[in-house]
Amino acid sequence: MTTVTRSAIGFLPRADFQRLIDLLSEDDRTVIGPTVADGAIVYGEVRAVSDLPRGIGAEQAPGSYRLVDRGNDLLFAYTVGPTSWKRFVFPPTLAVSRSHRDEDGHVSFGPVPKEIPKLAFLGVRACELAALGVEDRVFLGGPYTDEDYRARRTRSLVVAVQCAEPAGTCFCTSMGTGPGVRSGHDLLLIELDDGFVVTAGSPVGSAILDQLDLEEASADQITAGSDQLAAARQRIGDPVVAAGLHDRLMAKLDSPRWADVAERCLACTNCTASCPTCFCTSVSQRSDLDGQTSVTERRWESCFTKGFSTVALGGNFRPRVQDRYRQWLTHKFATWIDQFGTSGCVGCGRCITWCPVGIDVREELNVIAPPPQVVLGNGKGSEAHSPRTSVFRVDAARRETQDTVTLTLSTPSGIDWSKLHGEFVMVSVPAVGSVPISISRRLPTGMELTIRGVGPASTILTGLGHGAEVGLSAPLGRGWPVDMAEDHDVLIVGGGMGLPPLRPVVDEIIEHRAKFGEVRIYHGARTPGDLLYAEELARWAARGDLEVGVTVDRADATWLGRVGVVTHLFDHARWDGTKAIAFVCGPERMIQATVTTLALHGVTSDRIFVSMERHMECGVGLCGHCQMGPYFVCKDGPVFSLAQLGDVFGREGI
Amino acid sequence: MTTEAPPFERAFRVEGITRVEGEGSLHLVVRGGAVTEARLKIFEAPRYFEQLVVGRHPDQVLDIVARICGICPEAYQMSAAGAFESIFGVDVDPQVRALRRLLYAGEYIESHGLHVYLLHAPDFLGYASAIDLAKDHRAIVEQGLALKKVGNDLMRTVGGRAIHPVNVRVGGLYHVPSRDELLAMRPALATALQQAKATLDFVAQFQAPPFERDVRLVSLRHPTEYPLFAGRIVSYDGSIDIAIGDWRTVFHEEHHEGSNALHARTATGETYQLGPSARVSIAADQLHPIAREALDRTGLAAQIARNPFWSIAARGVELIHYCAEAIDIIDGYQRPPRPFEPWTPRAGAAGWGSEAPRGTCWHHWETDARGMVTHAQIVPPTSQNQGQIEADLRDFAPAVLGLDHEAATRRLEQLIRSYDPCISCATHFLDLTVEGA
Amino acid sequence: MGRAATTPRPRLGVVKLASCDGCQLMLLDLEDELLAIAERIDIVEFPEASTHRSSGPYDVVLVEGSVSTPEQLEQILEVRREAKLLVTIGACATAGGIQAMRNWREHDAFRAAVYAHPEYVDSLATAQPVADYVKVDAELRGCPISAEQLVEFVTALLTGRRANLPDEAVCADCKRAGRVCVMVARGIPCLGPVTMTGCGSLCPGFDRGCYACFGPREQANVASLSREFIRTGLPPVEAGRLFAGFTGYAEPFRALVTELGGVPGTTAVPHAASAADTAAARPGGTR
Amino acid sequence: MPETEGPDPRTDDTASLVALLNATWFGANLLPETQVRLAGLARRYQAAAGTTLLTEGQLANEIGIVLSGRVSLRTLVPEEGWITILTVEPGDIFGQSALVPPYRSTSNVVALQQVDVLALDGPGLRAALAADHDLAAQMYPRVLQAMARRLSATRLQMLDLLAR
Repeated sequence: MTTVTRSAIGFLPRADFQRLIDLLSEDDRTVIGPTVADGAIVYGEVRAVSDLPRGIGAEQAPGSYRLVDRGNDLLFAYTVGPTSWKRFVFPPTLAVSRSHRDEDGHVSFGPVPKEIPKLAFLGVRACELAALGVEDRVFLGGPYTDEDYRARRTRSLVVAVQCAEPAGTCFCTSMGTGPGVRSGHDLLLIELDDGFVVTAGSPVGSAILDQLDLEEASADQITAGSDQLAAARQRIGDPVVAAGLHDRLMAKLDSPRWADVAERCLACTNCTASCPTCFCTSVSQRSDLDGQTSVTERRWESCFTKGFSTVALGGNFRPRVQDRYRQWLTHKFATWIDQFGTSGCVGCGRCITWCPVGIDVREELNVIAPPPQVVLGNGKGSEAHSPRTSVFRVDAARRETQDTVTLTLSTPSGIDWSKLHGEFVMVSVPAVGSVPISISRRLPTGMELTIRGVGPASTILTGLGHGAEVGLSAPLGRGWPVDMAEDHDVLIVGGGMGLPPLRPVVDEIIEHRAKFGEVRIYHGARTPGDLLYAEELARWAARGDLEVGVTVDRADATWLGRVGVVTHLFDHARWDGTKAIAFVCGPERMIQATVTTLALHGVTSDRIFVSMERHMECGVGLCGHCQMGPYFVCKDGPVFSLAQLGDVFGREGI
Repeated sequence: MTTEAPPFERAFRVEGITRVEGEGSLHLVVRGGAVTEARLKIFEAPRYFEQLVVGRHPDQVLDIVARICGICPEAYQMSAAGAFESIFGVDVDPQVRALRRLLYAGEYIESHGLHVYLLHAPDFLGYASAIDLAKDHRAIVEQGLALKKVGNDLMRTVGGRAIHPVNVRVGGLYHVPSRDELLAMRPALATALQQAKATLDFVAQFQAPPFERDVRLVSLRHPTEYPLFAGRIVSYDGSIDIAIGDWRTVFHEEHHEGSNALHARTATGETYQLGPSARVSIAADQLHPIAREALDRTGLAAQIARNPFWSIAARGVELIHYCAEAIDIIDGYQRPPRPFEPWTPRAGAAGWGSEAPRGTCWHHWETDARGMVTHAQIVPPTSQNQGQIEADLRDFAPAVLGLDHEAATRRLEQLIRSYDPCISCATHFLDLTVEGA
Repeated sequence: MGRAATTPRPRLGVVKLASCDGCQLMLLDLEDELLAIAERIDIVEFPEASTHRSSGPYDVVLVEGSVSTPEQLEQILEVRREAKLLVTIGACATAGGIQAMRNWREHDAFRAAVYAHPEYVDSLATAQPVADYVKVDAELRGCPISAEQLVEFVTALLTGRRANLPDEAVCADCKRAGRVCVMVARGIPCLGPVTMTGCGSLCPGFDRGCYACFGPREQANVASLSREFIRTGLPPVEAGRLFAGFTGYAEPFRALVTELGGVPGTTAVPHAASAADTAAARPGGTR
Repeated sequence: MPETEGPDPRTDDTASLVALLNATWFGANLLPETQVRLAGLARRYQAAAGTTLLTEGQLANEIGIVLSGRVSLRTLVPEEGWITILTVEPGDIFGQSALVPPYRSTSNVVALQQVDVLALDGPGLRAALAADHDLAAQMYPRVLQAMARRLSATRLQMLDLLAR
């Protein structure tokens, strides 16, 4: 191969295009590019020029796509079709891990070994390059990263082709992602009538360009290329008024238009699946009949499905289609920027074309709020970091109430678990799956988890006995900012199962009691039989330096303690809340009531911390389920200050 | 239960004939050792298909009639498709027609595999079910399941799924598989062919109760192919030879009390037998050479024509035939240019039939100018066999009245099962009552 | 959790009402798992497969078919008493099935149209899903049910976890499978967007529109979808008939069928039905 | 009406009654003349744990202000027996049925501990409220506040949030 770098801008005659395909195919790399199948241009394997859609284009409009034969020789005279490159770097279904339980009940967890193919993406448009950049931020931006994505992405070559044929649904110009290719490619092709102007965008690309050994492109050819681009830009125009979209959109959470869209929206998930950046996933278990060997499979999921926002006990935070559409649109165009510093939309128009009823996001945006110009990052990856599952042993199982059990778990690993931050862990049981459980006590050798048997999974957990094994992730999420409470009075309010997550706070305060002012612990249970940590509460009260109040919602005549909701414990309290920090955990509605009463005592929203419940699937902000406005409850929470939540707190369908 | 009574006047009651698809009962009256009355009572809930399809588009009809029977959906789809195509004057592309035969072959392999191994063999070997049979002879049952699976896979490949396939439309198919997709089936079919041969050898050793009788065997017959969904309606004795659409000129349906199925008879009120025994007898010369050779080797051809119990051997022969034909079709397959011939609706009427694994399934359809259905008549195979089953029970019962209760019952059930009654189609048997008078 | 080894085998029964047998046949079609399942589950009642008959009590009963005769009504009430877990399988049991299309019509006329001696035929005026009469603990949908879901259900039963059954549209499976939308790219009417998946988006994979074997998904927006069908050329009556299929008696399909006049068993001619409309009405046709 | 028990530290001179009133959430910060007016209608009594102070359906002749100890409001639930739906803590009131027709208690009021109660005579208070609008203007907001707090608490209990 030649070592001299030839022309930086080469010209590849149409007749020689096969040479490029052959070069790309070297050292068994598979070339993926446009092919005609089932009435559309889809990305499939390309071995020869004849596989490419010569002269075929596509007419696109909201809810409609039709192939047209333009009768010319152009190979790339089409606009993006139904497939996006997402499919190749982020497969629709993927076996992510494997678990096993042997005859003696020993469990093991491990990755599923897989072959990552070497691919060359041929015909990537500017909007699609931008989409890959967005995915880079999502999956490699950290703190947690998706190693499967990283592997597929780094093993792929990107050959971009300048867009000359925008469709009626394109709006890359408005989103600032196209039609011109700027970066992120290895090679760039500009298709002219008689051939291709070729430039390199990376060392790998340059090497290929050298091997192609091309004649220098003429000035006319280069000009033709830029005229082509200008024409495309003009055809697209600027369909959406730019500027201030993030803020405008977030200010329109109560727009009547949401209900109007919902009346048309089928919630069929086609928009999210066609979108080149939507990344939400769900996992499910496949196991043999006895559940001895099981595989955890991850698959594309959508915020438009009911299950997406359903929590363990069946409650659903986005019951209406209008809630789901609002989640999608505000995430894509606003909160995505809060999360990843870039818009989630690249203006490719797929969600418009492939909506069966032709809902046009451009129109909806312009009605609800006009969008801003967004800056796209080139998604630098952070250090590889994925939550690992360690095997823990049940040292003790203490029954707290009829349906609630506290498990003491330990693992021989050298780590001092009590030093690890994080509020909850993902507990994995082979063939059953993972459930998020708050840590109820930190121990050097592991932790205690207090679990109420509600669903099948948690019932299995409460049934575990001494010696049983489960898989545990490292502690995840942001916990209670106990350090902030130093030199303050502390109010700890736990309703029902809201107490266990607060127990580590009490432990920490007791350990450094002197650092804190007056400390009050209020626990409300459903009935006397549902009171958690009964002896422990008594011990705390006996110390004399902690005020402990307990109440139940209803009781029989044998109960001599308080009856009433948890606020009943401090309705008439005389203490002054202006110097206090409050930690509140329990059902959302109970938190609201508590917050109101706390306010009456002078506790301001910046000093009230609450723990939010949402559907958690991955626990590390990569599956998208637990979003609440701009936050991922699993990684930005579950503990938030009330001030931080703002008007997202207590809002319907968020 | 009177033990004193001499055998020929014993009265006994049986609860339930199983391993057939559905519910119904048989009522036998025995006088002086002779059965004076045998009436099939059908309990299967009526589903009014002939009315449900009125006003429907023919392509919707093909999906609907498949639901008449989960065991032989193709029989209903192919009969209806044939009728509509003759009304609208559509000629199906030869390769597409071959794919239809391939799909139907899958149904035969599945249905016969199911019946021979899971439903009928336990009778001959004295087990209550294939699951019990598997406890002693797991390999045998596994061979049956393997055959079934190949049939199902074939239906999945060509039809989309094994139960209620989605690929048949008027004029052809919705989707034609690639040659590679079909070739992928070939190795499994080659194995299945060997297993089918083994199956015939296996059942040929069974002891069939001696029950020879003269019966009118009826099936389709086609000049160049083994009868499936084209040809003429003929009888083995040569007395019947009519166009496929002319069923009504020789046969008619009667509605009997206590039955939700209409029974068919010849114009002169005679019963007749449909199914594998009839086809193997009538179209022996059109069997695939491999199947023909296997049949000859058993030397059962004559018995199959006269003894209903030997239908199990006829099924073995057809298993071989359709495995072999499927392989031939795949080897000769070229993907057709388009999956279906377009057609224009017109008003008209036509009858058509196809050979379900258990016998001729005959339809008559009428459409209006928009091609929408205005009237339908659907004559399932089991309701045509019903009369013959009753007649056989009448003739066969005396021979078992001497046996003890259990054995007699098993024999009577076995006789009914040898017709592979698909009762969802017609309706289902169960409770068998035999009483002395 | 490997419980099957320790706990006694659950007693399973299979019961049939008005149906085609296809769903219980699916149990026999699990060629690879059937014998293994039979070792872990005690199949005590399965007339289609075994001569052994057994009355309850059962741990699990799979019920196929819709309730359409007085006998079946008595039968299902009895089964409910005998079953710890009553599971309806298939479109007939969960939605009434195709025979429920008769529920729009006057029953005696229907009966007379099919039988020479309607007085011999005993049937209820309507064919109803099982849940209209007794409490149903779980359902497997489909016409027929999906083998994968059946195995998943059995596995979940044996391992004590919750079965993974989808609650999303057929579209989700189409997109994962990389199928091109037949509605958007070819103008073929497709019920996928309002239908619960489970079939693996079978029909679009065979170049035709979905006809809702698995029935309506939660919040199925049939109003919007049928409006689109009509907007793109389908006569309202034909649009209605697309929904009047194997799960057409399930809401919200039922209400739409009534509204659009696609009531089955009639030859109602839609207003302004041109030849073009008729061609468009062809489920497999293009418009 | 429960009998006053044991050696009664009866202190019904107006001054000490006013002092007691002032020490409660209900009675604190009322105008002096109002407090005197109420003191005139008040009697103080103690009752041992388990004593039934008011009976569901019976006439409620007094409004009680809990000075110390805990009082439970109970109602009879078939098959469950007497269920406590709320406890009244020091400073709060019970028996406000004495203000609204038909002046009958809506639940059983039972002392859970030895309690010290300041009781206002019902008929007398009603007459006073009718005659003295200043008194009414100061009294009713407190009664309403107590009622409102109980109503919202009852709603939350009804939602049975902690069941999940």
